[in-house]
Amino acid sequence: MTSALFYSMAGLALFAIGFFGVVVASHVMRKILALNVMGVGIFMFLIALAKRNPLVVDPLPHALVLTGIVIAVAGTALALNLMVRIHHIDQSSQEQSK
Amino acid sequence: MNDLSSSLLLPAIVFLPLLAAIIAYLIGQNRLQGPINICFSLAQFLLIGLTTLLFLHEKTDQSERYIIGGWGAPLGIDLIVDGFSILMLALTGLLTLLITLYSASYFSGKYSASDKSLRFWPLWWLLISGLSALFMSADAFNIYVCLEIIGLSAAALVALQGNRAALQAALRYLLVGLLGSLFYLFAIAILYRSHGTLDLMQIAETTNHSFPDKVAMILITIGLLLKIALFPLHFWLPPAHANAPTPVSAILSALVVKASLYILIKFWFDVLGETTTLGASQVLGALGGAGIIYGSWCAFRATQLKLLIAYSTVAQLGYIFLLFPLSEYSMGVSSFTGSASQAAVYFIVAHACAKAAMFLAAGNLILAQGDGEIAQLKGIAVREPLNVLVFAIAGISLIGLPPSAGFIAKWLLLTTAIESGQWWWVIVVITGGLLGAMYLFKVLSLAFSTDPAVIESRAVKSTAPVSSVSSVPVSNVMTTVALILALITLALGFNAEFILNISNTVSEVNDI
Amino acid sequence: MFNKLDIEYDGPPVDKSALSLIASVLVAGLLLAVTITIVLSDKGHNTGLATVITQNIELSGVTNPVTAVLLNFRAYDTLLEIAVLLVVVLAILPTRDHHTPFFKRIEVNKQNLVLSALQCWIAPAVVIFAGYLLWAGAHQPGGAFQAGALLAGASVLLFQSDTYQINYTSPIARVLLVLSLGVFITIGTALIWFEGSLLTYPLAFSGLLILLIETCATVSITLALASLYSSFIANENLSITDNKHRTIE
Amino acid sequence: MNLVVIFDALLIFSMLTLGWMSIFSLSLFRCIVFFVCLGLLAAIAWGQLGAFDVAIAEAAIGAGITGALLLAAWNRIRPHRTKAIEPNLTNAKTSQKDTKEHV
Repeated sequence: MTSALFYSMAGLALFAIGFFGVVVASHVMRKILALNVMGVGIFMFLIALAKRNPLVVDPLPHALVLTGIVIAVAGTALALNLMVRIHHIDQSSQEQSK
Repeated sequence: MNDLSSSLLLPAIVFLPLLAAIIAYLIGQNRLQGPINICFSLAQFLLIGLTTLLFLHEKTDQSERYIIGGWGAPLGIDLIVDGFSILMLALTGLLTLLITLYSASYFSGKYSASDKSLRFWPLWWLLISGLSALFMSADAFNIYVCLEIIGLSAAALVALQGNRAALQAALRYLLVGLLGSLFYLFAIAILYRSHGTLDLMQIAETTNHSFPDKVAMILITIGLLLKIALFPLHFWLPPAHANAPTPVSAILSALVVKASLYILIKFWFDVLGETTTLGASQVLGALGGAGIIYGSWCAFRATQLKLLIAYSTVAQLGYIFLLFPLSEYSMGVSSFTGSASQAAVYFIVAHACAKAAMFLAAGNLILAQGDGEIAQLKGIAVREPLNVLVFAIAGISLIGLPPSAGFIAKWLLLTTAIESGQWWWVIVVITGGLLGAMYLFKVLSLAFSTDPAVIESRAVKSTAPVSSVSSVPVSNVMTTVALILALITLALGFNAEFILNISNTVSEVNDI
Repeated sequence: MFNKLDIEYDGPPVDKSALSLIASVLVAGLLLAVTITIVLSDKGHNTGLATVITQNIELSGVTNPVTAVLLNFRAYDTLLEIAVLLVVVLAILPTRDHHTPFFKRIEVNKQNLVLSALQCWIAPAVVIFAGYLLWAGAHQPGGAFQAGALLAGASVLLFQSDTYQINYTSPIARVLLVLSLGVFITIGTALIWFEGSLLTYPLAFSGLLILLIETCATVSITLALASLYSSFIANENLSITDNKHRTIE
Repeated sequence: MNLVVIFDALLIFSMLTLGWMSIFSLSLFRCIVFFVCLGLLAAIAWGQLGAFDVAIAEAAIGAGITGALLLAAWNRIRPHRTKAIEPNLTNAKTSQKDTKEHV
C-alpha cells in the first residue's frame, strides 16, 4: 500500500461524488461544479497513476492533466456563459410582464 | 513507404479548417466573408477527395499511418486512415462543401442577423477541423481533445439562435457532452494504467479479457452513448437539433452524432474487441430497437417540423445500433467485418445525406412559411415544389423505399438479420419503417393537399401578412444545395456497388 | 436527469424526485465499488512511458519532461487544446467591435486604496513572475499555461476597477487571440518542408522554437482567460442586443 | 513516515468533504468557496505526488481562474442584482460596480 494508491482511490471517490452531484443536483451551477469535481477526481487518479511506481514519476499523465485542466476551464466558462444568458432572458421577460 | 503516409495531405485536412477559422475570425464583418469561406470549403473538399482517391488507388490492405513530430506511436501522436475513416472523411468533405454553400446564403444577412455570421463561421470551421481530426486520430487522448472541440463548438453553434429555447438546449447539450467526455477520459486513464500507452493499435495488441479493460469499455460505452443519444439517453438531442440554425441542425444530425458513433465502433470492434460480450451487444441492440420505436412514435406526434426530423434522427440511430448484435452473431467473434458492418456503414452514409437534405429542405420550407408548425405547411407544395420534392426524396430514403440509399441499407440489414437467424430484429426494422412512413406521409400529405380553399386562404394571408410570422422567398442556392443532397441520396441507391466497393475495402482493412 | 435545469438563485440543492436520487446513488456506489476493486486488484503496466520519455528527453530540446511532452512529443494535442480555448472565446466574446482602442487608461478620482495598491505593486510582480515561469518551463516546473493563467489572474486584478480597460473585440485583440494557433500552425507546417514531417523540430532549434510557441501561447492564453472573465463582468449590453435580433424558428 | 501518512489521510479526507460540500452546500456562494478550497488542496496533494507543474496550473487555473469565473457568474444570477439594474439600465456599468462592492 503506497500513498499513491490512497490518492487514486480518493480520485475515484471524488469522481463518484461528482457524478452523483451531476445527476442529483438541481441548479445548473451545482451541476457545473459537480462536473468540475468529477474532473478533479480524474486528474487526481491520473496523477496518482503517474506515481504508482514509487521510484519513477511518469510525466505523461501530468501533461494530459495540464491539457485537461485547460479544457475543463473552457467548458466551465461556456456553460456559465449560457447559464447567465438564459437568466438574463428570464429576467427581462419577467420585467416586461410586470 | 507510399504517398499518403509521407505527404502533406493528412495534416492539411486538419489544418486547413483551422486556418479558415482564423481567417474568418480576423476578417470579421466583410462582404468577402461568404466567397472566402466557399473557397476554403472547396479546397477542403478537394483535399479530402484527393486523399480518398489516393487511398483507393493504392488499394492497400492496411491502414495508413502518418507520424506527427517524427516520434512514433507510444511517445508521439499518429494519424491513421483506414477504409471506414476514409469514408467518414469523404462524407465530411462533401457535407462541408454543400452546407458551407448553403450557410453562405443563409447567413448573408437576408435570413438572419448579420452579426450571427461573425460567430458562425469561425465556430463552423473549428467544428469541421475537430471532425476531420477525430476521423484520423490514432491516439486515445487525442480523441478526447477532438471530442471536446466538437462538443463545445457544437453547443456554441446551437446557442447561436439566441432565444431561450435554443440557449437551454445548448446548455443541456453542453453539460451532457462534458459528462460523456469525462467518462471517456476516465476510461482512458484506466487504459493507460493497464497498457502503458495511449496509441489505439498498441492498446489493441495488448488487450485481453482483463477486468480493467472491461470496466474501461463500459465507461467508454456509457460516455459515448450519452453523446450519441441512444434511446434512454436521447433526451437532449431533439431540442438541440430542433432549435439550432438550419445548417447547424444538418451537420449535427448528419455528422456530429456519427463522430461519437465512429469512436464507439472503433473501440467496440477494433481496440477493445475482446472485452465485448454477446449479452452486451444484445443489450445495445435492444436499446437501438427501443429507440427506433420510441423515436418514430415521438416524431409522429411532433407538431414542429424540425422537432419531427430530430426525433427521426433518434430513430435512425437505433437502426445503426442493430449492427452490434448482428455482427457479433454472424462472426462469432466481434469484428467490424461482414454484411452487418457493411449495412451499418451504408446506413451511416445514407442517413447523413438524407438527413442533411431533409433538414435543409425543412429549413427552406420554414423560411418560406415563416413558421415551424407542421399544421401550417398545408398546400406548400404548390409554392415550394422543389423543396417539398427534396423532403419527399429524403423521406423515401429514411423510410427505406426503393430506389434510394436507405432502401439498400435496410435491405442489407434485413438480409443480415435473417441470415443470422435473429428474426426479431426483422420485426423491429419493419415496424420502424412503417412508423417512419406514417410520420413522413403525414407531412407530405399536408404539403400536397390541393384543397383550393386552403390555397386561397394562404394566398390571401400571404398578400396581407397580419401576424408576426414573416415569410421570405428562399434563395435558389439554398434550394439547389438541398436538391443536390437529395439527388446524391438517390444516386447512392441506384449505384449501390460504388459504396459497397468502398465498404469492401473497409472490411478488408479491418480484417487485418 | 438534465430535464430540470434551475437557474433560480434559491432552491434546494437536491432535485426532489426521489426515484432518480436512489437510482443514481446506486449507480454511483456501484461505480465506486467496481473501480476501487480494479485499483486494488490489478497491477497494470508498471511505469507507463516514463522510460521512453527519459530516453528521448535529450532530443526534445528542453529538460523539463512535462514541457517536452506537451510541446514536443504531444504538441499536436496542445495545438488542438488551444483550439478548444479559441472555440469558447469565439462563442462568448461579443461580436460587435466597439471601436475603442485596445488598451485604455482612464483617470478616476475616487480610487479604492487597497485595489490601487494591489495594482501598483502586486501586478508588476506577477507579470515578472509569469515571465520567469515561462522561461523556466524549459527545465523546471512552469510553462506557458501556468504563466498565462497567472497573467490572466493579474489582469483580472488590474481591470477590476475601471482605470484600465481592454477592448477584446478590437483588431489587435483578435490578432493576439489567434496568435498562438496561427504561429503553431505556421511553424508546424513550415517544418514539413524543412524536416519532412509535421511538427518535427530540428534538433538545433527545438529549444528556441518551443520557447517561441510558448511565448505566443502565453499571450493568447492570458488574453483568452482574461476575456472570458471580462465577459461575465461587462456583457450586459451584448446579451440585450442579442435578444432583439429576429430569430427564425 | 508516520507523519506523512497522517498528513495524506487528513488531506484526502478534507478533499472528499470539500468535494461533497462544494456541490451540496445550501448557499451557492459557499459551494464556490469550497470548490476553490478543493482546488487549492488538490494542488497541495499533487505537489505531494511530485507533479509540481500540474500543481501550479491547478492552483492558477483550476482554483484561481475557475473560481473567478464562477464568482462572476454567481454575481450575475443572484437575485438582488435585479433591483440594482432597474433604475439605470442604460448605465449598467456603474451599477455593476456598485454591486461589486457588496461581494
